[in-house]
Amino acid sequence: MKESVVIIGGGIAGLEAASQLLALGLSPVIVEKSDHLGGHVAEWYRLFPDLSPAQDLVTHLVSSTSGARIYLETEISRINALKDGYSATLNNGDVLFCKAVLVCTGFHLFDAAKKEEYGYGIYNSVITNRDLEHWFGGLEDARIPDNPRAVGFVHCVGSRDVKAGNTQCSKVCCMTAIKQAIEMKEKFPEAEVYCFYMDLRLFGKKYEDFYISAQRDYGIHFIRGRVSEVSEDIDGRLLVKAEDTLSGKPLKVRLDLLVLMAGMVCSPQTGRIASMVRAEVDDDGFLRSRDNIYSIVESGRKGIFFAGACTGTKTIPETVAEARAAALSAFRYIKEKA
Amino acid sequence: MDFGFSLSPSSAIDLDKVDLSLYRRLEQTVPDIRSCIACGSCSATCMAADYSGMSVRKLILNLQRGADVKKMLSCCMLCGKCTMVCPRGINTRKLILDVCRYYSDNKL
Amino acid sequence: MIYQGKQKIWSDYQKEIPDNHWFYVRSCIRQSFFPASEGHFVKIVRDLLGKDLYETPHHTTCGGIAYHSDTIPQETAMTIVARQFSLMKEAGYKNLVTSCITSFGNYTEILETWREFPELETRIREHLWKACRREFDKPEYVAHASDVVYKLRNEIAEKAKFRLVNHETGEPLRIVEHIGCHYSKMFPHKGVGGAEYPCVLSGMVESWGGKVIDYPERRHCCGFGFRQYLVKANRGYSVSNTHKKFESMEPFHPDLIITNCPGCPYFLDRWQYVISEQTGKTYGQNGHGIPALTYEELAGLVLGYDPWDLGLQIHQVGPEPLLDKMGIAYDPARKYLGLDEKDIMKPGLPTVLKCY
Amino acid sequence: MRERIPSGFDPFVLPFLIGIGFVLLYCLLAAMRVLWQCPREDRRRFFLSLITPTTALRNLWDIFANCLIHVKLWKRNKLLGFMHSSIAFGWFMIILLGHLEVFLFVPHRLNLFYYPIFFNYFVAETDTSLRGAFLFFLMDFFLLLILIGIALAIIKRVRSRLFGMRRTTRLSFLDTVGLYSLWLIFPLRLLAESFTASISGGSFLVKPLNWLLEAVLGSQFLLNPANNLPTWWAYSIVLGIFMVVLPFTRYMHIPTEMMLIPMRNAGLRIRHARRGYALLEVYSCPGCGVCIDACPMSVKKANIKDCTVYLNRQIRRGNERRIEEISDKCLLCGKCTEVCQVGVEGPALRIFQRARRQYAVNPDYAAVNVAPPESAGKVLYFGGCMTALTPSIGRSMESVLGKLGIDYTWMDRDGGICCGRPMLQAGRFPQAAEMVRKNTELIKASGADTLLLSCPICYKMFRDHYKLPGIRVVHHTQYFEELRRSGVLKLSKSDLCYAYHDPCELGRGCGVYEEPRTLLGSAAYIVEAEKNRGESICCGGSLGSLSLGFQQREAMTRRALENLTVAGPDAIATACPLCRSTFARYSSIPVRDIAEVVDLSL
Repeated sequence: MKESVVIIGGGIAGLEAASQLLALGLSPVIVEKSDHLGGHVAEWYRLFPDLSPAQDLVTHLVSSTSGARIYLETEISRINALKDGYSATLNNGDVLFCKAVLVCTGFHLFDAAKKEEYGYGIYNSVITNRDLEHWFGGLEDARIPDNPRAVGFVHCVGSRDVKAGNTQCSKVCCMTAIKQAIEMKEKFPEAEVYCFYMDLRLFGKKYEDFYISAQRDYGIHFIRGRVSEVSEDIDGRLLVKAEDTLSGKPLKVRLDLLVLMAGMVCSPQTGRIASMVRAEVDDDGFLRSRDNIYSIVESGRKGIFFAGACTGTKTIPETVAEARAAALSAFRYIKEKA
Repeated sequence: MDFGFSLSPSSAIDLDKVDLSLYRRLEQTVPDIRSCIACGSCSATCMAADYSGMSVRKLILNLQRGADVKKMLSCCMLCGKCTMVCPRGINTRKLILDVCRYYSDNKL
Repeated sequence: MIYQGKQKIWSDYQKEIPDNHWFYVRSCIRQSFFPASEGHFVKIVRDLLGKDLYETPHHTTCGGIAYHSDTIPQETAMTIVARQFSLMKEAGYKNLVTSCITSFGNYTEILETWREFPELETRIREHLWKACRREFDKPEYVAHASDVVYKLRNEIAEKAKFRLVNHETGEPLRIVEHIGCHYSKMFPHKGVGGAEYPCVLSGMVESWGGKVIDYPERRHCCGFGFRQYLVKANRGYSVSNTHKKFESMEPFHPDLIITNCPGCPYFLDRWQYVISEQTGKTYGQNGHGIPALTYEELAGLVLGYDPWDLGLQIHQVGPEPLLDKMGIAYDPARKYLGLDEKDIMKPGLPTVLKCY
Repeated sequence: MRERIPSGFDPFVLPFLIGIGFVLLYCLLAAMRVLWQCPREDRRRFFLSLITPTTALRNLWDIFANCLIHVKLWKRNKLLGFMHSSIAFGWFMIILLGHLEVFLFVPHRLNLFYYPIFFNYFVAETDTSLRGAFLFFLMDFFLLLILIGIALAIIKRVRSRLFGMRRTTRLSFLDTVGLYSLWLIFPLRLLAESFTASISGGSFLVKPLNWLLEAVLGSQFLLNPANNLPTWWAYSIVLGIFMVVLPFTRYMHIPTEMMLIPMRNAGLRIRHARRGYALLEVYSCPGCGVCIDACPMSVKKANIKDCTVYLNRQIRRGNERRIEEISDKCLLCGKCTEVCQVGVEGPALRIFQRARRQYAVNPDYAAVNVAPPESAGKVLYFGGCMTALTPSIGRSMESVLGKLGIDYTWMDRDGGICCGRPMLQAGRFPQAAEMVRKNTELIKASGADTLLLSCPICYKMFRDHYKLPGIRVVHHTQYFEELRRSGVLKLSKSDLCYAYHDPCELGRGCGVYEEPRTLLGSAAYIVEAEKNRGESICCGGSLGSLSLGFQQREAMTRRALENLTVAGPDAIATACPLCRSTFARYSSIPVRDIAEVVDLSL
């Protein structure tokens, strides 16, 4: 019988790891708490910087894991360490025996309503990046006006913000904002699109080109200054205030739609799983890897591996690469033990 | 009545009210100005900066905010150093000449 | 505007306000700015609603105004506050109610500071003992008087003779609520409804039949800003801030401004005159201003007290258009008569702002 | 010898007469207009030069050498030279010989304009007389010469590469009409003369053709005026058409150049982009398109329509939008002028065009207040703006001057005033003059006797536009070469092999080609670029262009680098900070200023 690995979380990290483990001749079991695979990516419409459909990636990953056992809408109730592995008890009563556990619990999207001054859930035309992706994907959204004259994007909502309890940079929001700004400009060429940023962190391949294109080809306005507060004027338009830090002056503008780039925060499940497998949690709430340079995918405990955003904010390519690395690490661990 | 104090004008920029006609015109003739990243290389190298506050970075920003740019242009010598150092390859000399050219009389 | 969204936030910022047995400390400046407000607060709470409200003539300033004007160090303010607490201990009360927002902020700030730095509290205890041989207990609850009125708003509404409604049209009055900066901007959880969407005043307004206006500069300071006003050279900034608020609320045509701070109603009221003199512009209907009242004055009007007994004649902006809208009868001849029915003299009229 | 037509007239001459009348009148008026547009002093100078024997002789020679023989073109391209001179000189000779024939045989007809042109129709001459046979031979000889030239022209039109031209101009409609009529004139003359050769005689070309025609059509057919007259009509009509369209085609360059040459010899210069002397240059452009291949902007077939030949065409058409575009784009490298057969000054035309523009904001430099440099040094070194961005040049200059113990002051080490050349090139003359004034004050106040420049842009400006009496203005290549020759500067020759790039402003701009080479040659080995000296290719970084963007310039720089490195040098040497930094951006081998090379070998 093949050795089994329990993968907690069926997002792209879990799926990619499962696909690799299958190829390596092991038997992965994915336990996913929601009713679908693909995690956050499955809710996204298009991905930067190629604007490729997110669904293609998810479909590919799901099809490449068809040989794995998959539990949907299932949570882990308990994990016990055995002599040569672990047993995981599921909330449906099943017990899984495995040689290694791969934690792929991912992240949680910051609750934008916590930044009260932006008025998410209070003003009619304030939405989040996820809401906008849903709308791009075809979901109706009454908050998005038919013909907006001006659209704004607020970077770093809940990221790099000690008041929101998150000091980390979410890595993907700058690019997501630029991507969504471009997509909005394509849908509404007449609209003025503003991006309010603190820093632009565009580190990956093709990212800077994407930014240049947003500036030059789409005429998107980048304003260096964090939005301080949002209010509604008498016409129901949003009055947004920020400092134009480059000119050192306060700045205001009326918008028809404001998109909050909610950042990545650690998922509440991660802490629960961490306590089950006795893995350490970092002070940012994400899981602590053995080290942050060479052994990101390894925990301090034998047979417990991490992949993806459970250890910190990640892009999709990073997540996929880590999933492969984690699969290989788990494989070597199992083979060396045998 | 003189109270010994008075309302101070707002320094805030209201993007809905700024006059962007000059900027829009320049977007046509020097499209690269959109890609300024405000790095400040131009200002740092400028020969006229000491005398008139010349800064192409501020010039572009002020144009985008509909603010006055005439004063800073007063000492530009068109030497081209700003063009040479711009990391985004903006043709700053053309920008300066076009601003000088298009600056509408009602703004003088 | 999604009202449910606000309600959700309000539910996150519910503050525990005791419903009886308060030790009341007055404000330094309110008694001259709005001489009848504090008196009516005592009248309503103690006499009308029969609550236990204690006050002592021995209490002093809390030191907040001097502290915020950079004239005394915080330790001095702390010692002054410690003395008030000792007075409260003497009187046997545990719930502190302040009339002034800056006091409220000062008490809260000091208590929070002591919580973070207990050694400072110890030192202040020594200071107080050395200064006047007194000892104190920290209050169990610190509330602002507007919190108490908020708590009692529905009892007041039950006894109301008038509602915040245009009695001719039946339309609710459009009301700007302005919260003092020191109420919840420093410690959002110490204020009812938090800092972004406080509901301490909007709760009263809604309970008494009015409609709150949410205008863009709602959060902005009234313009007092201590040093901005106290130093004459800076007064231009002060009035500019107020001007910004009025420009922002103007399109909503407010009937009334309600405030909970000593400075705010004063500046929102008096600067309307200065703005009208300097720009020729008024913000009320037909050349009038927008009346800016304290929450006690508004509660008094709702409960049917005489406007002149409430001290509304002391305001720069005349309250008459508001009284007319609410259908409150008043005797213009009594406007400038004192409590002893003697003439307190009518002030000169502004050149632009219309007043009776 | 006899006159065939006693009246000496036939209606077929009318088209020719109308044509020549029109073109002569047109040219006369145009010449008067140009003269009127010239400033009074220029006009005076011109008239004086015409009566000065040396200039008059020079004018004659220049016209003969340039307009008829095309000496410059011969030097550049023998095939093209032959083609042009065979047509021009051949035609000139035919006209001259025609007049000679009239003078010799029918002198009383000299007052008739058309007689020399249609001599063989009106006069029957036997080719047996020595005089006749000789003249007929010459006539046929030159006609043959022209026909060969025309044949070459046709081949060139189809296959310009055979003539070493990669690109040629696209013709406008009237140019095409002019071209085809020009091509037709001489074959038609041959045909007409062949039809009437049995009556009027002919030589080795016309006679055999006449026999051929007789053999095919019969002698009676040829003798019948109804048959031979139309050929003369055709000849005359084509001539007429050519002359009528001439003022509106590029062939206007033929009469214009004849006026341009004496005016240039009189020392006249462009003073306005569209008036006076400038017009002569514009209309002297034959539209040959040599400037297209020469233009550094035309690499990868880009910007072809922005070369000087098109500027001239657009100025003639009055297309303001295009004139502005073309004027702003040019790098002002001066290569089009270098290769131009008639010497059209493309850069000057453009600068004066730029100067016509109105600006709403005009900088003034009242606020610029730079302290005059310490006067201690006898040599005042002015690095210029571009040297500030290539500190290695400034450092090498200091090092060399220091090692040689030369007493000097670096005038703008901590910033200074621009020399004014970029402003001048933008056509903003008053602003440039203001900078010139400020710098002049500073330099005079310094008490220096030598102004040393390491930037050719500054050098050109200080040399040509500053009045600094008693102060020698010198570029560092010249200065160091002088020191080397006098034995002060002793260089050891390294093994490195450099390709030397002639900066536009130093080479074509100031004619400094040899000093840098001898200087560099004593410090290292030199290989020449494919195109060098006067034909050196601009690095693409020039401040001359107002509108060329950074991305557009890359291909130009890469092309210039290719040209420089054909011989496989180890490094590139230049003498201009702007060329240096522009090349360094894309070069795979080191790029150094000569100052650096000298410093390394010292």
